[in-house]
Amino acid sequence: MLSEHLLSAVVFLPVLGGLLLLLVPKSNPEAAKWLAFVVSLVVFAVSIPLWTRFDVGNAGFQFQEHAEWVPAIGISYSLGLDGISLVLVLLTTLLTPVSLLFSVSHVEKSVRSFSIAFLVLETGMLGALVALDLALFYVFWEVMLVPMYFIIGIWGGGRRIYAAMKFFLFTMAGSLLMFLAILYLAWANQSATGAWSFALADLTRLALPPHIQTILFLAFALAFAIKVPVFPLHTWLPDAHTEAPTAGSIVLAGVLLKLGVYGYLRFALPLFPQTALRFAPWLGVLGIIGVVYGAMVAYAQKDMKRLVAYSSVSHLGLVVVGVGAFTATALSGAVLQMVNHGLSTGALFLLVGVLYERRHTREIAAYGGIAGIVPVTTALFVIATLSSIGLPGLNGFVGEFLILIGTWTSAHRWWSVVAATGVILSAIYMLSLVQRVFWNPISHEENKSLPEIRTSELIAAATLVVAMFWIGVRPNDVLKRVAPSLEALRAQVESSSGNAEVRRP
Amino acid sequence: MIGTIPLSDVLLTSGGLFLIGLAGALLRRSAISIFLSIELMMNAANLALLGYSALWGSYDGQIVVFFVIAIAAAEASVGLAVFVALFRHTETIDVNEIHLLKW
Amino acid sequence: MSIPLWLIPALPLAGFAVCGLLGKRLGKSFVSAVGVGSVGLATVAAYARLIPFTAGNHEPVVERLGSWITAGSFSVEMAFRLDVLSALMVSFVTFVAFWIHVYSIGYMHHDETDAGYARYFAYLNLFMFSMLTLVLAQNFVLMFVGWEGVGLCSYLLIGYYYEREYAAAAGKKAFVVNRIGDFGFLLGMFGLFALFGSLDFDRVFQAAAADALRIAPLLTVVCLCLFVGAVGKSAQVPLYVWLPDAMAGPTPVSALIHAATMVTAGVYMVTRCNVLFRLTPDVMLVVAWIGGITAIFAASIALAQNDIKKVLAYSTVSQLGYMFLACGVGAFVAGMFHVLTHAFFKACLFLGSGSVIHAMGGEQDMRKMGGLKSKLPTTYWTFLVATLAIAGIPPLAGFFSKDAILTGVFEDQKYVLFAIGLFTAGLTAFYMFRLVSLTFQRSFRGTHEQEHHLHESPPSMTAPLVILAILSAVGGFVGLPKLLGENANLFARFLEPAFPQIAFARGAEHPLSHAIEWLLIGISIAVASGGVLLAWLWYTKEEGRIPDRIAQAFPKTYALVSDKFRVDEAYNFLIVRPFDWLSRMLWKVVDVLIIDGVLNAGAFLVELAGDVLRFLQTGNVRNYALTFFLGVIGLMLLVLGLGF
Amino acid sequence: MTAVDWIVLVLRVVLPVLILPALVVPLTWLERRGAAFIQDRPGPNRVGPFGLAQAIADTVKMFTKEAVVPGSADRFLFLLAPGIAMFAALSTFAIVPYSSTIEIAGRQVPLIGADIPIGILYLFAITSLSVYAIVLAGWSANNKFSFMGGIRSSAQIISYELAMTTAAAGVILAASSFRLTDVVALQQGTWLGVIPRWNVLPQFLGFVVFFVSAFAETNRLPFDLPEAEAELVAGYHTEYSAMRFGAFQMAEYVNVVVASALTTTLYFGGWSLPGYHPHGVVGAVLSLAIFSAKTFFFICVFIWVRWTLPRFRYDQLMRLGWKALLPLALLNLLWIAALVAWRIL
Amino acid sequence: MEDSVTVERLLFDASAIVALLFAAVMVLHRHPVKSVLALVVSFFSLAICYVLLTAPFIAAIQVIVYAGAILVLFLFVLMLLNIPAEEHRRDTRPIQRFLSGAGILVFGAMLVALLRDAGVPERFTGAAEQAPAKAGEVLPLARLLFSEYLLPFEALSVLLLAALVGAFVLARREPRGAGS
Repeated sequence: MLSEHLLSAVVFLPVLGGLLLLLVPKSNPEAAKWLAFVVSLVVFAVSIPLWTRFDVGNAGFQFQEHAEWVPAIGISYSLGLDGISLVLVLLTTLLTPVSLLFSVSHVEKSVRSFSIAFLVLETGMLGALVALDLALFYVFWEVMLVPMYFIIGIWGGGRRIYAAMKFFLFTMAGSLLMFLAILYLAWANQSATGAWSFALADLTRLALPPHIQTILFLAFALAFAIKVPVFPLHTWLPDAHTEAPTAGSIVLAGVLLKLGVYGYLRFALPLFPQTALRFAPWLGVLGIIGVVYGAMVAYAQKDMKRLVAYSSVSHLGLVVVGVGAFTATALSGAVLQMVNHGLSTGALFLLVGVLYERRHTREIAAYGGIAGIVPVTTALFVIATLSSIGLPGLNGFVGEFLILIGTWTSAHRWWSVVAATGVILSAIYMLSLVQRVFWNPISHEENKSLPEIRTSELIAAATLVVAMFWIGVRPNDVLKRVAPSLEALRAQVESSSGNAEVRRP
Repeated sequence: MIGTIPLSDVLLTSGGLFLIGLAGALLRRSAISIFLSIELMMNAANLALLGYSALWGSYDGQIVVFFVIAIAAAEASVGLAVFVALFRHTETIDVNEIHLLKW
Repeated sequence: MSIPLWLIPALPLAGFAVCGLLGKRLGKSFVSAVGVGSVGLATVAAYARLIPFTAGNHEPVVERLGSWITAGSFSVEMAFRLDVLSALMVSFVTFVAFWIHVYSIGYMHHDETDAGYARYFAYLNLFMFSMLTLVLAQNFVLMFVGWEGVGLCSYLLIGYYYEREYAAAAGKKAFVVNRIGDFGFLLGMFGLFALFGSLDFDRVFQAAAADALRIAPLLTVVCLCLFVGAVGKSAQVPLYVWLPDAMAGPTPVSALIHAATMVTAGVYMVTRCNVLFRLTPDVMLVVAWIGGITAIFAASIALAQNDIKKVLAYSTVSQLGYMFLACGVGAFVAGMFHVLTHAFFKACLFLGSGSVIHAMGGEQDMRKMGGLKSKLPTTYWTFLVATLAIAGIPPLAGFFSKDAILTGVFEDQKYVLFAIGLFTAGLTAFYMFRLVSLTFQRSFRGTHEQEHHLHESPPSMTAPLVILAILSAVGGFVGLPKLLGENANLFARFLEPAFPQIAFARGAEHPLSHAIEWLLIGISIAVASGGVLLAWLWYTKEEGRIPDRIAQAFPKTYALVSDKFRVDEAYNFLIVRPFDWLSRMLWKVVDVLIIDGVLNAGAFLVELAGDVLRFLQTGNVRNYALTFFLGVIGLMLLVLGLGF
Repeated sequence: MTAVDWIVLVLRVVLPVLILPALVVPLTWLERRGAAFIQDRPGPNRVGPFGLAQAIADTVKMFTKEAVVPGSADRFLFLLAPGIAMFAALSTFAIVPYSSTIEIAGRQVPLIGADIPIGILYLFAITSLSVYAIVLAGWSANNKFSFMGGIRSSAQIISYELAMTTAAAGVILAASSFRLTDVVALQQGTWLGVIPRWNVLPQFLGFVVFFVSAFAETNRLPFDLPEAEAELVAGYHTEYSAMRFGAFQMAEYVNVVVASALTTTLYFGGWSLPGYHPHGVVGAVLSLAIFSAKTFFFICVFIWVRWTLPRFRYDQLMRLGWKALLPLALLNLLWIAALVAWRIL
Repeated sequence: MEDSVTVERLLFDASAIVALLFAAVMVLHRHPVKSVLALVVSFFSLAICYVLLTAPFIAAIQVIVYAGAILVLFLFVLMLLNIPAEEHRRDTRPIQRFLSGAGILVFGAMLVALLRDAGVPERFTGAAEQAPAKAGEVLPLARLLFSEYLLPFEALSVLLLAALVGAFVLARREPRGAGS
């Protein structure tokens, strides 16, 4: 049964686990924590076949499942997995246990609810990644939103309510527009073919007048841009990240942000090729603004988490540039960079969390010189830092390099010139963070007795580090799975739009 | 035995009851009376339903009425419970006096 | 092909893994065994490959381990290359590195915890891995891996004493400045890829040589970018600022990374790309001038430094300038030659200074030293040899390489640069001997207890000194000038395959007459010995009265020089501070004030509306009922009106 | 309206309506004699043979006494209440098949007030109305004792009505009809030739619940709290006198009769007997006799119980109703449902 | 529609009129108990109407549930809380009265209008006549209820349960200390 319903299994196992958690008495938080962790591990285990059995070189959707859901208006429960979603799914199923493992030793308040929320969140993310029906996608998209809202709002830090609100409103604003657009598409399809359908494949065939396309595209793009987040829409992110509990930040940065880009690739591009290509330059420009802006603002931060959060803005800006450039190389780089960012930023948040849980402050100034006291933490943090500033041999480099070189070969060479400054800027802000936190003389007495990283935390972090090295050394394992789907995507977009620019090498 | 009652009578009655109930619901100040009026309106509706179900010799109308009555029962129990609770706090059931949800 | 090339870098990597992961538990002796052993093995492996290579015809060997990154049109391989250039580099890198590792055992032994000791050797091994990768790479990307790797290691090793703020800061500075260079390097690579669709050395160079004219303008830009990379890595003006600060690291590190090997990577890269550079004369000119300016600039700063390591650092910068000068005038061979010799004597000098600092208990200020030759004889003599070598006194190694460079410049008719070079040579001789006399000659000026426990370093430290001293003495003979016979210059012959003849390439050589060559040699010897003599006079004989007087005569100038021309301050003022300010503005103004402001305004409007509308909420059920009812009527009227 | 119709009307409606109230007179006598017998004392034995006339005398007294209406009472409701009581009591009998079918002028006339399809529901409808009589009586008198009585008894009646209905539901289920005629028809014949197919056998539980609830419904001991002399004077009819009081009395006795009659019909085969097939007028008379006999038996049981058992306390009463009878009734219902499902019934 | 005045019609109209009358009484009477009682009568006569409309089952339910349970419940509450008659007080918001009145008038007018041009069939016709025997039978109703309307039926039972619990929770006095 698993074999042909693998995707459903992966998507819904977490929620089932959540139900299972309901049986755990509130009085026994430990059990809840561990059970949740085990569940997420199982999910990961189940998701591994997706990777191994994935037919490399097949651009189409695999492990497809299809069932009527609301036949009356043609909503169907159809799942499918291609290279792009594959890597992100694996990333999700990897990051969730990591976050939960970290939380095991750090969540006290109503643990059970936390674990459940987290598992529901996982289902939401996975579902959104494999849904091939816009309605279904939208459902998962929102499912994702709610638990995160609670995770931030309940288990968050000082200004959690504000942050949660901001996060919710931003995302909601975008996704509602998208929802309208989806409905319009379905309606248009119905009036064109006479049959109701929300299936991506059907809606892609739709030929819409340009101005309509533009409007709908903007609706989609806005939703995704907010999620990414693209430059002027990013201000929810620092607050959300800063206030969210560590596990929340990890997943938020690791997966949720990616769904913006993913959505753009999976839906916005195929649905509105011409418009998408027409707006690609704007996208790229916003991207490079994001790269530089995010980096510079990150440099000004006094709060570790905020700094990392802004670095996310910068990194994802780079991803957006790659998407905007739309050459095969750049796209592969972008997808890979999503994974990289998930790993490196995830690890950074995790380690910041480790420090936070010990000192209960995220003020950079409150640390300094702790390298000698917590060498292991330091080592891990430095590795994560290096991966995030794209040091060759670690994962970050490959993604950055591909995006930049791919962009250079696109129509917008100067983008990659500007975006490449990110290489310098990231070094500046990350290293000054490392220096101010780990190097320098010890400035605070309480730091002298800082406890070293726990085993559970160590395992969690180490997993990510291993992944970083793996991708850094053997990026092709990922790339070869992604490439065909991207090629197909480009072919599709180009064929349906007479745009020559994208045909450059 | 039927077949001789014109539907118009039924509908007129039902309409009349409904209006009366409406008037009660809108004009009375005692929560109980308002409640009663609402019940009355329901019955008016029931009457119309039964009239039609008799007209078409189908039982669906009756079933709907059946449901309506059951729901009315549920509503009454809860509603009255609310009044009791309310009355304990504010020694009145005059809805003009009860506006806790005011801005 | 017994030993695969990838094994050479892999061995130190393994060493790094072991030391880094288990070092703390296993204790110093084990760590030194692994740390030094891995490098030793690497050296052995390297020579096991080099000897047959040099013996055979010097055909480049390329070993491909399959694709590394493949995406769209872009693809790059894991491939290593052994040709004359990389052979040369590997030979001395492994050799010098090995002895410096040995030296480190003694140097680091007592003043470090087990953890710190392990960390040190882990870093060193990691550095070796990166450096060897850099050198052996077959394509730019893999080279870049090493390139960044060595940068990382220098960052880590400079910041080795992380609890000292200046060390940490210096490390960061080094990395960031290097990154600026790498930025150039990256763009260069992009350009190359855009031009040739590949980053493999062979393909790129062949393609470039093939249709040089078509790509000339673009290529110029590309080469400039690449050169920026070199400037960053090899600490040339204007990016040299990190190297002096880099002295915050342990002395052996300065010797290995910041003198012998890493900093020469830039020169190596330029030489590696000589095909491209030779196709772009404008860039060559830039290279030459940057080199020249750096040489004299750094040398002049070195004159007024009192920190022994700072002097050596600036001299390194200046020597690197020499090498680029050489490359710039097309005398790549001379450049590489100087790289080689410089590796020997500068490493020796740093190690010597290390031994001195070691003996002085961490003291680095030369004004507090003096008269150490009796106390540290071995150090003194080796140091003296190396100094003579760098000063360019025949027949020591430095003389030949420096002479080759000057000759090259002269050949290229860059007379101004020649003058600069010559003058720099003089300066070099002068400040090096100032260093020697301040440190070893005259009388001891330090405190009593310092004097009390002055002692010669352990053999693990002196042995490398001796060996390197010998090499800096005799190392030059591999590259005797031509006029001692056509085949006298083995070095040049060995390197020939690295410089293929290309059409359109500039430079039909103007062979100089022997007379002029002898003349040049004479001049350079004169200048060098002049410098030496002057230094001896002023500092040993006169005990530094004259310089003091000069300093008093021109206080401003002296201050300026001893403050390194206040370049750091300038950068700080022009770049760093504005950057800080701008980033804070972006955050506080754009993010908080503008973007969030707009949003909050929207929120405020909504709230306002709510405040007004909520008065509809009378709380009176009857009102609600009525409203509801009226609504119903409205709807019904609507329906009836529309006549459904 | 032909003559036949008139006869039918008389047989089916008039007779019962006339006879039932009349029954009250002998019943009171019976009650008092029974009480006396149980308490081992003579009881009324002066007036007429065995004091049979005593009942008549009482009736006369009832009619001739002065009827007082308290000044503070709500006159209209005060007068209305006994009327409702009577009305409810009498109209319940309408759906009890008191005898087998007879043939008059070629027409099958089942001897029953009205053989309506929802017989039992009608019954419950009426009983639920009878609550008003008590409530109003209690409230209108504007006397705290009667008020308390009113509240109590209405609460009691509603609670036990639940149990009663549920118990009866078992019978309905078995007969798969609300018609009491069907119920009787169901109970004709025997199992294994000897055991009568009376409902009491398969659903004894139901019978118990039904019968006990019947006591509560009729406000008789041990459930006569509404008129618990000790605490409430005479409960809801404290203020009533003369015939209005009589009306309540009458209603009570009529209710007793009806309850017995119902028990008979629902659980003891009504007018039928195993192996007895009535035809013609004779048969009808016989059936009536059988029916009356069964009913009389239960009436006696009523009286017997009244004079033997002590009174419950109010909370006990309620607990019994909600926590014992209702669950039992449900159990019974399930059990019957099972039987029906398995085609055993 | 003044032809063939039959017994049923007479009965119907009579009880309808009674129902209307007492409904009016219910609304107009200031004393809550009286209102309730008036409503009882009204409902009872409605029940009669139902019988005449061949819905005896519903009629019975009507009496049992409405008259027998719901309204008794009302009476209880009234008596328990001992709520006095609504005393005369001029409404603070005459607008409420005015609008309500107007609205009701308009509404009534619309109802009449609808009744007139909705083309109400003069007599009951068709199905009802064809199956007079079936009329008022409970079995088919039950069949329908437990086949087609099973789901709503079950849902209803849940609703009732919820109402039960809700009522209990609401009306229960909070134990000491746990004051609201």
